[in-house]
Amino acid sequence: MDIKVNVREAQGDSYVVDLNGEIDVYTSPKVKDAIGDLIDKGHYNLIINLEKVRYIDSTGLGVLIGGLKRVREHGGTVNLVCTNPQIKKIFDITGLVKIFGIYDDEDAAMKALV
Amino acid sequence: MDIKVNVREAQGDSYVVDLNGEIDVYTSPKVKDAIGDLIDKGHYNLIINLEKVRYIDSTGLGVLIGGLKRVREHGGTVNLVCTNPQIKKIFDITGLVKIFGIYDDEDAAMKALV
Amino acid sequence: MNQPVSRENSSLGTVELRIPSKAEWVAVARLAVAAVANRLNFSIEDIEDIKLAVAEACTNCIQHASGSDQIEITCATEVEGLTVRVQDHGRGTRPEHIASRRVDEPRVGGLGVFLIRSLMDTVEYDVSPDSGTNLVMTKKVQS
Amino acid sequence: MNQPVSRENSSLGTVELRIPSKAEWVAVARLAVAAVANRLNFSIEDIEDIKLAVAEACTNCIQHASGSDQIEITCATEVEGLTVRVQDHGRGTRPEHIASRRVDEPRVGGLGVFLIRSLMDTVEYDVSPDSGTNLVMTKKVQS
Ligand SMILES: Nc1ncnc2c1ncn2[C@@H]1O[C@H](COP(=O)(O)OP(=O)(O)O)[C@@H](O)[C@H]1O
Ligand SMILES: Nc1ncnc2c1ncn2[C@@H]1O[C@H](COP(=O)(O)OP(=O)(O)O)[C@@H](O)[C@H]1O
Repeated sequence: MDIKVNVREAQGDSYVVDLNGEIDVYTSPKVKDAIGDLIDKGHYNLIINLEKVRYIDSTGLGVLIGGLKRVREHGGTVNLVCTNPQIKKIFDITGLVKIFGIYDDEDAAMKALV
Repeated sequence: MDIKVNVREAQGDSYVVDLNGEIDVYTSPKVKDAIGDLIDKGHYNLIINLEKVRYIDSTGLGVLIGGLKRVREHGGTVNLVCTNPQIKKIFDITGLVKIFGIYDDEDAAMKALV
Repeated sequence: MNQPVSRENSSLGTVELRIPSKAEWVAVARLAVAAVANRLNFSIEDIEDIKLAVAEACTNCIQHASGSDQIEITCATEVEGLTVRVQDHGRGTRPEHIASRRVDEPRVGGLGVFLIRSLMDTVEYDVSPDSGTNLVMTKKVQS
Repeated sequence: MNQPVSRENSSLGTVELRIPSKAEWVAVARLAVAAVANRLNFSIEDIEDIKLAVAEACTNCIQHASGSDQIEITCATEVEGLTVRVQDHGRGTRPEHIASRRVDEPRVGGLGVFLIRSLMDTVEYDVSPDSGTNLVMTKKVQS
Protein backbone atom coordinates (compact mmCIF):
# COMPACT_ATOMS: atom_id res chain seq x y z
CA MET A 1 0.00 0.00 0.00
CA ASP A 2 3.03 2.25 0.16
CA ILE A 3 5.82 3.32 -2.15
CA LYS A 4 9.56 3.27 -1.67
CA VAL A 5 11.53 5.72 -3.74
CA ASN A 6 15.27 5.46 -4.35
CA VAL A 7 17.24 7.85 -6.56
CA ARG A 8 20.69 6.99 -7.93
CA GLU A 9 23.09 8.55 -10.39
CA ALA A 10 23.84 6.59 -13.55
CA GLN A 11 26.07 7.02 -16.59
CA GLY A 12 26.25 10.27 -18.56
CA ASP A 13 24.55 12.54 -16.03
CA SER A 14 21.40 10.42 -16.15
CA TYR A 15 19.49 9.42 -13.03
CA VAL A 16 17.52 6.35 -12.14
CA VAL A 17 14.45 6.51 -9.91
CA ASP A 18 13.66 3.08 -8.44
CA LEU A 19 10.09 2.69 -7.31
CA ASN A 20 8.90 -0.18 -5.17
CA GLY A 21 5.28 -0.61 -4.13
CA GLU A 22 1.99 0.95 -5.15
CA ILE A 23 1.53 4.35 -6.78
CA ASP A 24 -1.86 5.85 -6.08
CA VAL A 25 -3.46 9.12 -5.03
CA TYR A 26 -1.90 8.75 -1.58
CA THR A 27 1.64 7.78 -2.53
CA SER A 28 2.14 9.61 -5.84
CA PRO A 29 3.11 12.95 -4.21
CA LYS A 30 6.23 11.20 -2.92
CA VAL A 31 7.11 10.11 -6.45
CA LYS A 32 6.32 13.55 -7.81
CA ASP A 33 8.64 15.15 -5.27
CA ALA A 34 11.53 12.82 -6.12
CA ILE A 35 11.22 13.47 -9.84
CA GLY A 36 10.66 17.20 -9.29
CA ASP A 37 13.81 17.42 -7.15
CA LEU A 38 15.94 15.88 -9.89
CA ILE A 39 14.55 18.23 -12.52
CA ASP A 40 14.98 21.23 -10.23
CA LYS A 41 18.64 20.27 -9.91
CA GLY A 42 19.03 20.27 -13.69
CA HIS A 43 18.84 16.54 -14.42
CA TYR A 44 16.77 15.99 -17.51
CA ASN A 45 17.59 12.44 -18.53
CA LEU A 46 15.74 10.07 -16.28
CA ILE A 47 14.98 6.40 -16.05
CA ILE A 48 12.05 5.48 -13.89
CA ASN A 49 12.25 1.86 -12.93
CA LEU A 50 8.77 0.43 -12.38
CA GLU A 51 9.88 -3.21 -12.17
CA LYS A 52 8.87 -3.44 -8.53
CA VAL A 53 5.70 -1.42 -8.89
CA ARG A 54 2.69 -3.66 -8.42
CA TYR A 55 0.04 -1.03 -9.01
CA ILE A 56 -0.29 2.36 -10.65
CA ASP A 57 -3.34 4.56 -11.08
CA SER A 58 -4.08 7.72 -13.07
CA THR A 59 -2.48 9.99 -10.47
CA GLY A 60 0.73 7.95 -10.84
CA LEU A 61 0.50 8.18 -14.62
CA GLY A 62 -0.10 11.91 -14.24
CA VAL A 63 3.13 12.27 -12.27
CA LEU A 64 5.09 10.44 -14.98
CA ILE A 65 3.51 12.53 -17.75
CA GLY A 66 4.18 15.72 -15.80
CA GLY A 67 7.83 14.74 -15.39
CA LEU A 68 8.17 13.92 -19.07
CA LYS A 69 6.71 17.29 -20.07
CA ARG A 70 9.13 19.15 -17.82
CA VAL A 71 12.31 17.36 -18.98
CA ARG A 72 11.28 17.68 -22.64
CA GLU A 73 11.29 21.45 -22.24
CA HIS A 74 15.01 21.03 -21.58
CA GLY A 75 15.64 18.54 -24.36
CA GLY A 76 15.65 15.63 -21.93
CA THR A 77 13.61 12.49 -21.75
CA VAL A 78 12.09 9.95 -19.35
CA ASN A 79 12.43 6.25 -20.13
CA LEU A 80 10.50 3.67 -18.19
CA VAL A 81 11.44 0.14 -17.18
CA CYS A 82 8.33 -1.96 -16.90
CA THR A 83 7.69 -5.69 -17.02
CA ASN A 84 4.43 -6.12 -15.10
CA PRO A 85 1.80 -7.09 -17.70
CA GLN A 86 -1.06 -5.33 -15.89
CA ILE A 87 0.88 -2.06 -15.77
CA LYS A 88 1.97 -2.42 -19.39
CA LYS A 89 -1.68 -2.85 -20.25
CA ILE A 90 -2.52 0.45 -18.54
CA PHE A 91 0.12 2.21 -20.63
CA ASP A 92 -1.36 0.51 -23.67
CA ILE A 93 -4.99 1.42 -23.23
CA THR A 94 -4.20 5.00 -22.24
CA GLY A 95 -2.03 5.41 -25.34
CA LEU A 96 0.95 6.34 -23.16
CA VAL A 97 3.08 3.67 -24.88
CA LYS A 98 3.28 6.16 -27.72
CA ILE A 99 4.82 8.94 -25.66
CA PHE A 100 7.07 7.01 -23.27
CA GLY A 101 9.98 4.79 -24.12
CA ILE A 102 9.10 1.61 -22.22
CA TYR A 103 11.79 -1.05 -21.81
CA ASP A 104 12.06 -4.53 -20.35
CA ASP A 105 15.22 -3.83 -18.39
CA GLU A 106 17.36 -0.97 -17.23
CA ASP A 107 20.15 -1.66 -19.72
CA ALA A 108 17.84 -1.22 -22.65
CA ALA A 109 16.31 1.91 -21.12
CA MET A 110 19.82 3.31 -20.57
CA LYS A 111 21.01 2.55 -24.10
CA ALA A 112 17.98 4.32 -25.50
CA LEU A 113 18.65 7.32 -23.29
CA VAL A 114 22.30 8.07 -23.99
CA MET B 1 -7.99 -16.39 0.57
CA ASP B 2 -8.27 -20.04 -0.48
CA ILE B 3 -6.66 -23.29 0.51
CA LYS B 4 -4.99 -25.93 -1.61
CA VAL B 5 -4.89 -29.42 -0.15
CA ASN B 6 -2.59 -32.16 -1.38
CA VAL B 7 -2.39 -35.62 0.16
CA ARG B 8 0.55 -37.95 -0.41
CA GLU B 9 1.69 -41.28 0.97
CA ALA B 10 4.93 -41.30 2.93
CA GLN B 11 7.07 -43.92 4.63
CA GLY B 12 5.65 -46.58 6.96
CA ASP B 13 1.96 -46.13 6.06
CA SER B 14 2.05 -42.50 7.13
CA TYR B 15 0.46 -39.75 5.08
CA VAL B 16 1.38 -36.14 4.52
CA VAL B 17 -1.27 -33.47 4.02
CA ASP B 18 0.23 -30.39 2.34
CA LEU B 19 -1.76 -27.23 2.91
CA ASN B 20 -1.15 -24.05 0.95
CA GLY B 21 -3.09 -20.84 1.61
CA GLU B 22 -5.42 -19.63 4.33
CA ILE B 23 -7.44 -21.81 6.69
CA ASP B 24 -10.55 -20.09 7.95
CA VAL B 25 -14.24 -20.72 8.51
CA TYR B 26 -14.76 -20.84 4.73
CA THR B 27 -11.86 -23.08 3.73
CA SER B 28 -11.48 -25.35 6.76
CA PRO B 29 -14.22 -27.82 5.67
CA LYS B 30 -11.96 -28.74 2.75
CA VAL B 31 -9.13 -29.50 5.16
CA LYS B 32 -11.46 -31.40 7.45
CA ASP B 33 -12.66 -33.55 4.56
CA ALA B 34 -9.12 -34.40 3.46
CA ILE B 35 -8.07 -35.44 6.97
CA GLY B 36 -11.37 -37.24 7.57
CA ASP B 37 -10.95 -39.23 4.34
CA LEU B 38 -7.52 -40.46 5.41
CA ILE B 39 -8.76 -41.50 8.82
CA ASP B 40 -11.83 -43.20 7.32
CA LYS B 41 -9.44 -45.24 5.18
CA GLY B 42 -7.55 -46.38 8.25
CA HIS B 43 -4.53 -44.06 8.14
CA TYR B 44 -3.75 -42.89 11.65
CA ASN B 45 -0.24 -41.50 11.35
CA LEU B 46 -0.42 -38.11 9.71
CA ILE B 47 1.85 -35.19 9.05
CA ILE B 48 0.10 -31.94 8.30
CA ASN B 49 2.48 -29.58 6.58
CA LEU B 50 1.57 -25.98 7.37
CA GLU B 51 4.74 -24.46 5.88
CA LYS B 52 2.76 -22.74 3.12
CA VAL B 53 -0.14 -21.74 5.33
CA ARG B 54 -0.17 -17.98 5.78
CA TYR B 55 -3.17 -17.81 8.08
CA ILE B 56 -5.12 -20.09 10.40
CA ASP B 57 -8.07 -19.29 12.65
CA SER B 58 -9.89 -21.18 15.40
CA THR B 59 -11.95 -23.20 12.94
CA GLY B 60 -8.70 -24.39 11.35
CA LEU B 61 -7.27 -25.22 14.77
CA GLY B 62 -10.52 -27.04 15.54
CA VAL B 63 -10.07 -29.22 12.45
CA LEU B 64 -6.52 -30.13 13.50
CA ILE B 65 -7.61 -30.91 17.07
CA GLY B 66 -10.54 -32.97 15.80
CA GLY B 67 -8.20 -34.97 13.57
CA LEU B 68 -5.76 -35.55 16.41
CA LYS B 69 -8.54 -36.82 18.67
CA ARG B 70 -9.73 -39.27 16.05
CA VAL B 71 -6.31 -40.76 15.23
CA ARG B 72 -5.41 -41.04 18.91
CA GLU B 73 -8.40 -43.33 19.41
CA HIS B 74 -6.55 -45.69 17.07
CA GLY B 75 -3.14 -45.20 18.63
CA GLY B 76 -2.06 -42.83 15.87
CA THR B 77 -0.80 -39.28 15.94
CA VAL B 78 -0.74 -36.01 14.00
CA ASN B 79 2.52 -34.11 13.68
CA LEU B 80 2.63 -30.61 12.31
CA VAL B 81 5.27 -28.87 10.24
CA CYS B 82 5.16 -25.15 10.93
CA THR B 83 7.68 -22.36 10.48
CA ASN B 84 5.52 -19.24 10.21
CA PRO B 85 6.11 -17.27 13.44
CA GLN B 86 2.59 -15.84 13.57
CA ILE B 87 1.05 -19.31 13.30
CA LYS B 88 3.49 -20.73 15.84
CA LYS B 89 2.40 -17.93 18.15
CA ILE B 90 -1.24 -19.01 17.80
CA PHE B 91 -0.30 -22.56 18.81
CA ASP B 92 1.60 -21.07 21.71
CA ILE B 93 -1.06 -18.83 23.18
CA THR B 94 -3.78 -21.45 22.78
CA GLY B 95 -1.61 -24.02 24.54
CA LEU B 96 -1.82 -26.34 21.53
CA VAL B 97 1.98 -26.62 21.46
CA LYS B 98 1.50 -28.99 24.35
CA ILE B 99 -0.74 -31.43 22.51
CA PHE B 100 0.74 -31.33 18.99
CA GLY B 101 4.20 -32.28 17.92
CA ILE B 102 5.28 -29.20 15.98
CA TYR B 103 8.42 -29.43 13.81
CA ASP B 104 10.47 -27.11 11.64
CA ASP B 105 10.64 -29.46 8.68
CA GLU B 106 9.03 -32.57 7.33
CA ASP B 107 12.04 -34.79 8.07
CA ALA B 108 11.88 -34.01 11.75
CA ALA B 109 8.11 -34.48 11.82
CA MET B 110 8.54 -37.84 10.08
CA LYS B 111 11.30 -39.05 12.39
CA ALA B 112 9.12 -38.24 15.38
CA LEU B 113 6.22 -40.10 13.82
CA VAL B 114 7.76 -43.45 12.95
CA MET C 1 -43.41 -22.16 -20.77
CA ASN C 2 -41.06 -19.24 -20.47
CA GLN C 3 -37.96 -19.70 -18.39
CA PRO C 4 -38.23 -17.18 -15.59
CA VAL C 5 -35.09 -15.08 -15.44
CA SER C 6 -34.54 -14.66 -11.74
CA ARG C 7 -31.86 -12.13 -10.93
CA GLU C 8 -32.35 -12.71 -7.23
CA ASN C 9 -31.41 -16.35 -7.44
CA SER C 10 -27.90 -15.71 -8.66
CA SER C 11 -27.11 -13.11 -5.98
CA LEU C 12 -24.28 -14.07 -3.67
CA GLY C 13 -24.72 -11.12 -1.36
CA THR C 14 -23.78 -7.49 -1.01
CA VAL C 15 -20.73 -6.00 0.67
CA GLU C 16 -20.82 -2.35 1.68
CA LEU C 17 -17.89 -0.17 2.58
CA ARG C 18 -17.72 3.42 3.75
CA ILE C 19 -14.41 5.29 3.83
CA PRO C 20 -13.49 8.88 4.62
CA SER C 21 -13.02 10.92 1.47
CA LYS C 22 -9.25 11.04 1.90
CA ALA C 23 -6.38 9.77 -0.19
CA GLU C 24 -5.03 7.42 2.48
CA TRP C 25 -8.19 5.28 2.48
CA VAL C 26 -8.42 4.54 -1.24
CA ALA C 27 -6.10 1.56 -0.81
CA VAL C 28 -8.54 0.06 1.70
CA ALA C 29 -11.36 0.38 -0.83
CA ARG C 30 -9.44 -1.22 -3.66
CA LEU C 31 -8.13 -4.07 -1.49
CA ALA C 32 -11.60 -4.77 -0.08
CA VAL C 33 -13.20 -4.79 -3.51
CA ALA C 34 -10.40 -6.99 -4.84
CA ALA C 35 -11.12 -9.42 -2.00
CA VAL C 36 -14.80 -9.40 -2.93
CA ALA C 37 -13.97 -10.02 -6.61
CA ASN C 38 -11.66 -12.82 -5.56
CA ARG C 39 -14.69 -14.69 -4.21
CA LEU C 40 -16.23 -14.69 -7.69
CA ASN C 41 -14.66 -16.53 -10.58
CA PHE C 42 -12.71 -13.57 -11.91
CA SER C 43 -9.28 -13.94 -13.45
CA ILE C 44 -6.38 -12.14 -11.78
CA GLU C 45 -6.35 -9.67 -14.66
CA ASP C 46 -10.05 -8.90 -14.22
CA ILE C 47 -9.54 -8.39 -10.48
CA GLU C 48 -6.76 -5.90 -11.24
CA ASP C 49 -9.09 -4.08 -13.64
CA ILE C 50 -11.83 -3.84 -11.03
CA LYS C 51 -9.34 -2.68 -8.41
CA LEU C 52 -8.11 0.15 -10.61
CA ALA C 53 -11.61 1.22 -11.67
CA VAL C 54 -12.75 1.42 -8.05
CA ALA C 55 -9.62 3.34 -7.07
CA GLU C 56 -10.13 5.83 -9.93
CA ALA C 57 -13.73 6.35 -8.86
CA CYS C 58 -12.71 6.97 -5.24
CA THR C 59 -9.88 9.26 -6.32
CA ASN C 60 -12.38 11.37 -8.25
CA CYS C 61 -14.66 11.62 -5.24
CA ILE C 62 -11.72 12.84 -3.19
CA GLN C 63 -10.39 15.27 -5.80
CA HIS C 64 -13.61 16.64 -7.25
CA ALA C 65 -16.61 16.03 -4.97
CA SER C 66 -16.20 19.05 -2.76
CA GLY C 67 -18.29 19.00 0.36
CA SER C 68 -18.41 15.24 0.63
CA ASP C 69 -16.58 13.68 3.53
CA GLN C 70 -17.40 10.04 2.86
CA ILE C 71 -17.41 7.61 -0.02
CA GLU C 72 -19.79 4.67 -0.13
CA ILE C 73 -18.78 1.61 -2.09
CA THR C 74 -21.35 -1.12 -2.59
CA CYS C 75 -20.46 -4.44 -4.20
CA ALA C 76 -23.36 -6.58 -5.35
CA THR C 77 -22.09 -10.03 -6.20
CA GLU C 78 -23.61 -12.61 -8.49
CA VAL C 79 -22.27 -15.80 -9.97
CA GLU C 80 -22.19 -13.98 -13.31
CA GLY C 81 -20.30 -10.92 -12.14
CA LEU C 82 -19.94 -7.88 -9.96
CA THR C 83 -21.76 -4.57 -9.76
CA VAL C 84 -19.90 -1.84 -7.89
CA ARG C 85 -21.52 1.42 -6.91
CA VAL C 86 -19.32 4.31 -5.81
CA GLN C 87 -21.20 7.22 -4.35
CA ASP C 88 -20.28 10.55 -2.86
CA HIS C 89 -22.41 13.38 -1.57
CA GLY C 90 -20.34 16.26 -2.83
CA ARG C 91 -20.95 18.81 -5.51
CA GLY C 92 -21.42 16.89 -8.76
CA THR C 93 -19.97 17.61 -12.15
CA ARG C 94 -21.42 18.34 -15.57
CA PRO C 95 -22.17 15.28 -17.73
CA GLU C 96 -19.68 16.33 -20.42
CA HIS C 97 -16.82 15.87 -17.94
CA ILE C 98 -17.57 12.25 -17.40
CA ALA C 99 -18.46 11.51 -21.04
CA SER C 100 -16.55 8.75 -22.76
CA ARG C 101 -13.76 9.89 -25.09
CA ARG C 102 -10.40 8.92 -26.63
CA VAL C 103 -6.96 9.68 -25.30
CA ASP C 104 -5.15 11.65 -27.97
CA GLU C 105 -2.37 13.66 -26.45
CA PRO C 106 -0.29 13.59 -23.30
CA ARG C 107 -1.56 15.75 -20.49
CA VAL C 108 -1.72 15.59 -16.73
CA GLY C 109 -5.15 14.45 -15.58
CA GLY C 110 -8.20 13.37 -17.46
CA LEU C 111 -7.36 9.67 -17.43
CA GLY C 112 -9.54 8.49 -14.53
CA VAL C 113 -12.93 8.31 -16.19
CA PHE C 114 -11.30 7.03 -19.36
CA LEU C 115 -9.74 4.14 -17.44
CA ILE C 116 -12.98 3.31 -15.66
CA ARG C 117 -14.80 3.16 -19.00
CA SER C 118 -12.02 1.06 -20.53
CA LEU C 119 -11.70 -1.46 -17.73
CA MET C 120 -15.32 -2.17 -16.83
CA ASP C 121 -18.05 -3.72 -18.99
CA THR C 122 -20.74 -1.15 -18.25
CA VAL C 123 -20.40 2.27 -16.61
CA GLU C 124 -23.26 4.55 -15.66
CA TYR C 125 -22.83 7.94 -14.05
CA ASP C 126 -25.68 9.62 -12.29
CA VAL C 127 -24.48 13.13 -11.62
CA SER C 128 -26.42 15.63 -9.63
CA PRO C 129 -25.17 19.01 -8.43
CA ASP C 130 -27.05 18.53 -5.17
CA SER C 131 -26.84 14.95 -4.08
CA GLY C 132 -23.44 14.06 -5.46
CA THR C 133 -22.15 11.56 -7.97
CA ASN C 134 -23.36 8.01 -8.22
CA LEU C 135 -21.31 5.69 -10.39
CA VAL C 136 -22.51 2.18 -11.14
CA MET C 137 -20.17 -0.12 -12.98
CA THR C 138 -20.30 -3.80 -13.77
CA LYS C 139 -17.94 -6.51 -14.85
CA LYS C 140 -18.93 -9.97 -16.01
CA VAL C 141 -17.06 -13.11 -15.10
CA GLN C 142 -15.59 -14.57 -18.27
CA SER C 143 -16.93 -18.06 -18.76
CA MET D 1 -4.40 25.88 32.80
CA ASN D 2 -5.41 22.29 32.22
CA GLN D 3 -4.33 20.70 29.01
CA PRO D 4 -7.55 19.77 27.25
CA VAL D 5 -7.43 16.12 26.28
CA SER D 6 -8.99 16.14 22.86
CA ARG D 7 -9.82 12.67 21.61
CA GLU D 8 -11.24 14.15 18.42
CA ASN D 9 -7.92 15.60 17.40
CA SER D 10 -6.16 12.29 17.09
CA SER D 11 -8.93 10.67 15.02
CA LEU D 12 -7.86 9.67 11.53
CA GLY D 13 -11.31 8.66 10.39
CA THR D 14 -13.70 5.76 10.47
CA VAL D 15 -14.06 2.93 7.99
CA GLU D 16 -17.29 0.93 7.98
CA LEU D 17 -17.87 -2.43 6.37
CA ARG D 18 -20.98 -4.55 6.09
CA ILE D 19 -20.79 -8.16 4.93
CA PRO D 20 -23.37 -10.92 4.64
CA SER D 21 -23.23 -13.27 7.62
CA LYS D 22 -21.66 -16.05 5.57
CA ALA D 23 -18.35 -17.87 5.79
CA GLU D 24 -17.14 -16.78 2.35
CA TRP D 25 -17.11 -13.09 3.29
CA VAL D 26 -14.99 -13.29 6.45
CA ALA D 27 -11.83 -13.04 4.36
CA VAL D 28 -13.04 -9.71 2.95
CA ALA D 29 -13.53 -8.39 6.49
CA ARG D 30 -10.11 -9.45 7.71
CA LEU D 31 -8.32 -8.14 4.60
CA ALA D 32 -10.16 -4.82 4.79
CA VAL D 33 -9.38 -4.37 8.48
CA ALA D 34 -5.75 -5.37 7.85
CA ALA D 35 -5.59 -2.66 5.18
CA VAL D 36 -7.00 -0.15 7.66
CA ALA D 37 -4.47 -1.20 10.32
CA ASN D 38 -1.72 -0.92 7.73
CA ARG D 39 -2.42 2.82 7.53
CA LEU D 40 -1.61 3.19 11.21
CA ASN D 41 1.83 2.51 12.59
CA PHE D 42 1.19 -1.10 13.54
CA SER D 43 3.85 -3.77 13.23
CA ILE D 44 3.18 -6.68 10.88
CA GLU D 45 2.66 -8.90 13.91
CA ASP D 46 0.06 -6.53 15.37
CA ILE D 47 -1.75 -6.40 12.04
CA GLU D 48 -1.88 -10.21 11.99
CA ASP D 49 -3.31 -10.16 15.52
CA ILE D 50 -6.01 -7.68 14.56
CA LYS D 51 -6.84 -9.68 11.43
CA LEU D 52 -7.34 -12.87 13.41
CA ALA D 53 -9.37 -11.18 16.15
CA VAL D 54 -11.73 -9.64 13.59
CA ALA D 55 -12.05 -12.95 11.76
CA GLU D 56 -12.86 -14.78 15.00
CA ALA D 57 -15.51 -12.19 15.83
CA CYS D 58 -17.11 -12.52 12.38
CA THR D 59 -16.94 -16.32 12.54
CA ASN D 60 -18.85 -16.23 15.82
CA CYS D 61 -21.53 -13.99 14.31
CA ILE D 62 -21.91 -16.51 11.48
CA GLN D 63 -21.88 -19.59 13.66
CA HIS D 64 -23.83 -18.40 16.69
CA ALA D 65 -25.89 -15.27 15.94
CA SER D 66 -28.94 -16.99 14.53
CA GLY D 67 -31.34 -14.69 12.75
CA SER D 68 -28.71 -12.15 11.74
CA ASP D 69 -27.98 -11.87 8.04
CA GLN D 70 -25.36 -9.14 8.19
CA ILE D 71 -22.25 -8.26 10.13
CA GLU D 72 -21.19 -4.66 10.64
CA ILE D 73 -17.53 -3.94 11.19
CA THR D 74 -16.53 -0.43 12.18
CA CYS D 75 -12.91 0.65 12.42
CA ALA D 76 -12.23 3.90 14.23
CA THR D 77 -8.65 4.94 13.62
CA GLU D 78 -6.46 7.15 15.71
CA VAL D 79 -2.76 7.84 15.67
CA GLU D 80 -2.56 5.89 18.93
CA GLY D 81 -4.44 2.81 17.77
CA LEU D 82 -7.49 1.12 16.38
CA THR D 83 -10.95 0.44 17.78
CA VAL D 84 -12.90 -2.24 15.93
CA ARG D 85 -16.56 -2.86 16.56
CA VAL D 86 -18.13 -6.07 15.26
CA GLN D 87 -21.87 -6.17 15.49
CA ASP D 88 -24.59 -8.61 14.53
CA HIS D 89 -28.32 -8.51 15.00
CA GLY D 90 -28.86 -12.16 15.81
CA ARG D 91 -29.86 -13.91 18.97
CA GLY D 92 -27.20 -13.08 21.56
CA THR D 93 -25.49 -15.39 24.00
CA ARG D 94 -25.22 -15.53 27.77
CA PRO D 95 -22.35 -13.54 29.30
CA GLU D 96 -20.68 -16.67 30.71
CA HIS D 97 -20.05 -17.94 27.18
CA ILE D 98 -17.95 -14.99 26.26
CA ALA D 99 -16.23 -14.69 29.61
CA SER D 100 -12.45 -14.74 29.62
CA ARG D 101 -10.87 -18.04 30.64
CA ARG D 102 -7.81 -20.30 30.24
CA VAL D 103 -7.29 -23.03 27.72
CA ASP D 104 -6.68 -26.25 29.63
CA GLU D 105 -7.47 -29.24 27.50
CA PRO D 106 -7.78 -30.01 23.83
CA ARG D 107 -11.30 -29.78 22.43
CA VAL D 108 -12.95 -28.71 19.22
CA GLY D 109 -14.31 -25.21 19.55
CA GLY D 110 -14.14 -22.65 22.31
CA LEU D 111 -10.98 -20.95 21.08
CA GLY D 112 -12.49 -17.94 19.30
CA VAL D 113 -13.28 -15.67 22.24
CA PHE D 114 -10.09 -16.80 23.95
CA LEU D 115 -8.03 -15.72 20.94
CA ILE D 116 -9.82 -12.37 20.68
CA ARG D 117 -9.09 -11.69 24.35
CA SER D 118 -5.47 -12.77 23.95
CA LEU D 119 -4.70 -10.79 20.82
CA MET D 120 -6.36 -7.45 21.52
CA ASP D 121 -5.59 -4.94 24.27
CA THR D 122 -9.16 -4.38 25.42
CA VAL D 123 -12.27 -6.41 24.62
CA GLU D 124 -15.81 -5.51 25.58
CA TYR D 125 -18.84 -7.59 24.78
CA ASP D 126 -22.30 -6.14 24.90
CA VAL D 127 -24.60 -9.12 24.57
CA SER D 128 -28.33 -8.77 24.31
CA PRO D 129 -30.75 -11.57 23.45
CA ASP D 130 -32.80 -9.12 21.38
CA SER D 131 -30.51 -6.78 19.54
CA GLY D 132 -27.56 -9.06 19.00
CA THR D 133 -23.95 -9.02 20.01
CA ASN D 134 -21.79 -5.94 19.98
CA LEU D 135 -18.08 -6.49 20.39
CA VAL D 136 -15.71 -3.55 20.82
CA MET D 137 -12.01 -4.28 20.84
CA THR D 138 -8.99 -2.03 20.74
CA LYS D 139 -5.33 -2.33 20.01
CA LYS D 140 -2.71 0.33 20.71
CA VAL D 141 0.12 1.13 18.36
CA GLN D 142 3.38 0.22 20.10
CA SER D 143 5.53 3.30 20.32
N1 LIG E 1 -17.16 12.04 -8.05
C1 LIG E 1 -17.04 13.16 -8.80
N2 LIG E 1 -17.47 14.35 -8.33
C2 LIG E 1 -17.36 15.48 -9.05
N3 LIG E 1 -16.80 15.51 -10.28
C3 LIG E 1 -16.34 14.37 -10.82
C4 LIG E 1 -16.42 13.14 -10.11
N4 LIG E 1 -15.89 12.16 -10.88
C5 LIG E 1 -15.47 12.76 -12.02
N5 LIG E 1 -15.74 14.08 -12.00
C6 LIG E 1 -15.47 15.07 -13.07
O1 LIG E 1 -14.97 14.37 -14.19
C7 LIG E 1 -13.74 14.94 -14.63
C8 LIG E 1 -12.84 13.91 -15.28
O2 LIG E 1 -12.27 13.05 -14.31
P1 LIG E 1 -10.99 12.18 -14.66
O3 LIG E 1 -11.18 11.56 -15.99
O4 LIG E 1 -10.76 11.25 -13.54
O5 LIG E 1 -9.79 13.21 -14.78
P2 LIG E 1 -9.22 14.21 -13.68
O6 LIG E 1 -9.62 13.71 -12.36
O7 LIG E 1 -7.74 14.17 -13.88
O8 LIG E 1 -9.82 15.55 -14.03
C9 LIG E 1 -13.17 15.59 -13.41
O9 LIG E 1 -12.28 16.63 -13.73
C10 LIG E 1 -14.42 16.09 -12.69
O10 LIG E 1 -14.85 17.32 -13.22
N1 LIG F 1 -21.79 -13.03 17.94
C1 LIG F 1 -22.23 -13.99 18.78
N2 LIG F 1 -23.55 -14.31 18.85
C2 LIG F 1 -24.00 -15.27 19.69
N3 LIG F 1 -23.19 -15.98 20.50
C3 LIG F 1 -21.87 -15.73 20.48
C4 LIG F 1 -21.33 -14.72 19.63
N4 LIG F 1 -19.98 -14.69 19.84
C5 LIG F 1 -19.70 -15.62 20.77
N5 LIG F 1 -20.84 -16.26 21.16
C6 LIG F 1 -20.94 -17.32 22.19
O1 LIG F 1 -19.67 -17.52 22.79
C7 LIG F 1 -19.30 -18.89 22.75
C8 LIG F 1 -17.79 -19.05 22.67
O2 LIG F 1 -17.31 -18.71 21.38
P1 LIG F 1 -15.89 -19.20 20.90
O3 LIG F 1 -14.90 -18.98 21.99
O4 LIG F 1 -15.60 -18.53 19.62
O5 LIG F 1 -15.99 -20.77 20.70
P2 LIG F 1 -16.94 -21.58 19.72
O6 LIG F 1 -17.36 -20.65 18.64
O7 LIG F 1 -16.10 -22.69 19.23
O8 LIG F 1 -18.09 -22.04 20.59
C9 LIG F 1 -20.06 -19.46 21.56
O9 LIG F 1 -20.24 -20.83 21.68
C10 LIG F 1 -21.36 -18.67 21.64
O10 LIG F 1 -22.25 -19.25 22.57
